[in-house]
Amino acid sequence: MPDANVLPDATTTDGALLVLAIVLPAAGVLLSFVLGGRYAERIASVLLPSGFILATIIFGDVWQSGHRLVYIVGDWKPPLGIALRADGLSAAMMVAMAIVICAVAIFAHADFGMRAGSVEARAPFAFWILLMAIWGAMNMVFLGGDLFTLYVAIELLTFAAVPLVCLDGRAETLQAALRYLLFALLGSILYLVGTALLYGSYATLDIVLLSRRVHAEPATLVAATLTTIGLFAKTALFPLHLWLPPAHAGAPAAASAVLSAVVVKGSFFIIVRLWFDVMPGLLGPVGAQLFGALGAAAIVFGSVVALRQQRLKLLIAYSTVAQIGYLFLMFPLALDTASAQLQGSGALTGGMLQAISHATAKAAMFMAAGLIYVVLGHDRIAELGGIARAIPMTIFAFALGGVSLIGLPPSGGFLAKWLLLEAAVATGQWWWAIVMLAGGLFTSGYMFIVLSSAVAPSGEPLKLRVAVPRYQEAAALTLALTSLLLGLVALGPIDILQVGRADSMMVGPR
Amino acid sequence: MNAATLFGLCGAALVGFGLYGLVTNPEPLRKILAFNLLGSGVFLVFGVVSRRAAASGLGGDPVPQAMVITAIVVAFAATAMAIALVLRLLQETGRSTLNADNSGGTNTDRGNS
Amino acid sequence: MNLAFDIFTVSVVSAGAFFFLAGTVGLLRFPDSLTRLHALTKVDNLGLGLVVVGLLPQANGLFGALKLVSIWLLVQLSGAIVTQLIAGAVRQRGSDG
Amino acid sequence: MTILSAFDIGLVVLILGIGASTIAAREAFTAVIGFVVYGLLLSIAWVRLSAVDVALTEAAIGGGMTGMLILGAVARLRLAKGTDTRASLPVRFAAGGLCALVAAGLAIAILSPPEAIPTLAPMVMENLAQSGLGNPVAGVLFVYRALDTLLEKVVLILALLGVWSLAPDSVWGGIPGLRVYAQPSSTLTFLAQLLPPVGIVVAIYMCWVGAKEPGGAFQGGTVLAAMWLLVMIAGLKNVPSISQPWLRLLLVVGPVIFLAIGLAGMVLANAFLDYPSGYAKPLIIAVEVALTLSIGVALGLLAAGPPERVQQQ
Repeated sequence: MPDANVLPDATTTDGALLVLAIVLPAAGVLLSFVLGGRYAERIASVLLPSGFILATIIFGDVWQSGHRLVYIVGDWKPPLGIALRADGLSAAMMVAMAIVICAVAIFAHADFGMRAGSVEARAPFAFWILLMAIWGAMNMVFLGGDLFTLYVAIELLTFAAVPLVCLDGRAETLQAALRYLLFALLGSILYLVGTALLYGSYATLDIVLLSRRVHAEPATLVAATLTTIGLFAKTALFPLHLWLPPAHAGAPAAASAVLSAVVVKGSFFIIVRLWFDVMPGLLGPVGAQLFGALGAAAIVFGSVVALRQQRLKLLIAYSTVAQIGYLFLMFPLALDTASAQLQGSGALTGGMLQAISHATAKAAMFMAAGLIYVVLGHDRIAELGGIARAIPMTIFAFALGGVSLIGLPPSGGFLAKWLLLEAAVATGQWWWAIVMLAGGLFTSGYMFIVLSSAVAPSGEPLKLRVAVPRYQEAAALTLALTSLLLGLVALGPIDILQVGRADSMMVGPR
Repeated sequence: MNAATLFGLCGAALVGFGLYGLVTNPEPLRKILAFNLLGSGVFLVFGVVSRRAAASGLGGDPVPQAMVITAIVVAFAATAMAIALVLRLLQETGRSTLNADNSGGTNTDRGNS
Repeated sequence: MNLAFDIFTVSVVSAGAFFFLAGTVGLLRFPDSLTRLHALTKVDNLGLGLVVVGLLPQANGLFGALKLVSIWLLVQLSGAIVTQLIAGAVRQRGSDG
Repeated sequence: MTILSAFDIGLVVLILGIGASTIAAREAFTAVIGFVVYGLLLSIAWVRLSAVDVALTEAAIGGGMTGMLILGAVARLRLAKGTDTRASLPVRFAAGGLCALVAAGLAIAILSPPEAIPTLAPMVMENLAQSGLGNPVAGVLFVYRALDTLLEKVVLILALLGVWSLAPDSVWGGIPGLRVYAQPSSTLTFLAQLLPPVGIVVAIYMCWVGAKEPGGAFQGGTVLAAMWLLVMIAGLKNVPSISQPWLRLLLVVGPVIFLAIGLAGMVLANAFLDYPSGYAKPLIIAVEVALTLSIGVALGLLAAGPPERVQQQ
């Protein structure tokens, strides 16, 4: 399959940046571990912003050149060695996740800041190291060019995410963490058995090599099924979502933001890699409709349950279950009916944009919910009265996040849903359009419940327990604004999502 | 049927056993044990893949073997973390269960699903 | 010569296997912990010992033979001590646990 | 050949029987004992699959360390109140059907191998000489796929951090709650005095021989961890508190050296995790030695659990 856009595998100029994107977080984790909790935050505060800069440089490189960056680790080309590759999808996701993680780091300073001169404390020590580990693991997921490397990456992600759930050590969160761990382990072991079968059939796990060799045969089909089910469990796609709400709602606010915004996107990204890059021709119309149906069920179920929640953090967590559903609508919409191949079209762009805008919006909402909890000492939705007057900036951030989730212009959610709707119309699959519109209505419903309660006057004068630091509110608002203005990328670098796709129309620098 | 295939089928059956134990057994500790069984079944599948690709004077393809070694260590780390969670849960509540309804505490933070 | 070695190996390893079998039957059938331990020591000492002796002619040079013998010695050591510990625990509990 | 296939069939039957019994057993204790035996049988299966490196790892980690860990947990869980209700019969039937489906799918996949079985073995062997290693598995772990191996060490450290983070705040920086059976001059003390020198020699040997024969950092590290745990359980050495700087240093020394040599490869050789030609073997052995130490300490501490006591001054 000769194609101008598939580069011969060799390290490209600036490929070393990809190594840096993995080595920096790993070094941060090791260094913080030795130096102890007193330095962990300082190390993170240097490394995380440099990670963001690194991601933007990689983004710029990929966008400018219109080609992917490749680095051959150890100078051993696949299939023997491992390649790191940054295509448009990786670059865009890297930048988005770096933004969220940096904002979370700013937000978390209030809860996990190191007091000068104090001894090492447990929660900050763990939090900063785990945050850097999540950043590294996500970069691995985005850049890894080998399915087994991706396995190690999602295990890294699991081991970094689970302890975040139960940092406060309450019985409920311990239980949630244990359940999360068991689901995640089941997911990764199913993924692993799939890679074993794929290796058995093709003697390589390299994504590019596999995509050239892969064909429909029993072992491959079994491998694809098991791998996908495993990743569904890790992404919390309905009906394998049971672990998500208690885990995401019980964690400390900063941790919830990372878990909901970042961590579930890791396994989702591998699903996209598998089906769009490794075996685009294998899903077929039936499989694609099945993915879409699960997504639709997640939207309906998640939204309905979210509507019935009494507590804010649980509502947001169930909203995550619903929003994950949207991500899977892109599979039936990206299927080219003539060739029965998944194609990098508007639907893929829409889906990835949905992932990014959900990440920024949801992180902002969890941060806002955390601040509300700090101020009121509870997060019961019915008793939020007067809060909008007390911390207007936070409530504003929450509302803006909601705007993006609902999909109002000019938010990223709007552009994402617009692209998906366009694809639904173009391919004549009107039923997905109905699901999307219904989901938007549900989302407006639960956003309305929360906001109307928040702006309502309080019966008695509101007793604020503590004042909220301004920078925490600013972090939430920044993310919400990012999500709101994400729709404007339509005018700019949105094409980057297609860079490095074999079937993309775009060639050459511009 | 050669030996490799035999052990492969054994691995497939173990995956089935482990999965069953993981899904149906309510005790977390037994779930962890079942996960290990499931894991070892998966590793055997790697073993078959390696064995039947024997070439160049080797008894098997070394690449899947190296992957299994990596995966065994990861599985051990996972087991250690899960057990630490179970024991901490025991310390906190006096019981070890995943079932929220009888955890004794006030389940204020839980959903209604 | 080789044939003699092979005959030696087969017969001695079979003898070892017999002790393994006897010990296992004892482990399953004996009534209490102490007698079961007694059965197990037969497996450790004689069973494994005979298997090792039987395998010596087949070993890969002197170094290989040494490794085989050291395995037996290590099992002897740990077996004896673990047996002691279990017996101690049984006595502390005062029953045949 | 027939004797061997009879042996294989017998082995598979045993593995399946004991494996099923660990799932079906009523008592957790019975299940764990079954699991340890199962681990040992499985390592024999790995030998039969000509994967001696894996067999060693499985026996040491899969059977030994995991068994010890779960056994310790069972002992503590005897204190747990109440029992969980087993899943209802229809649920179990449905689950059984689903699991049978997965197993059947895997069986079909295994029974339909590609016509020409692809393999990387020749390519591994062709390039192995360059690195000076004789063990192809070590070649894959430290030369071709070194990135995975490096990251997996980070996974180990994160798992340990996860375990530690479960400690209550009041005992942070304290001593892991390993059960110590310190009775002066008991037989256990005797074992803990006699075995470690032998064990350390075995660990060093395993690490050293790993370059050309089965063995290596994982296996050596596990033996090291077992010796350390034995000494601590017998009360001959105190369990160190987790805030000790030397302990933290030992934990990361392996990955740090690995990472440093990998980065040096960008300057001195052609790429990240590439070794300068001619120096590959000594560098890999240096990495393996450091990793053996780190793995030993990490596995030992993972087995010891989160801190439970504050250090007494």
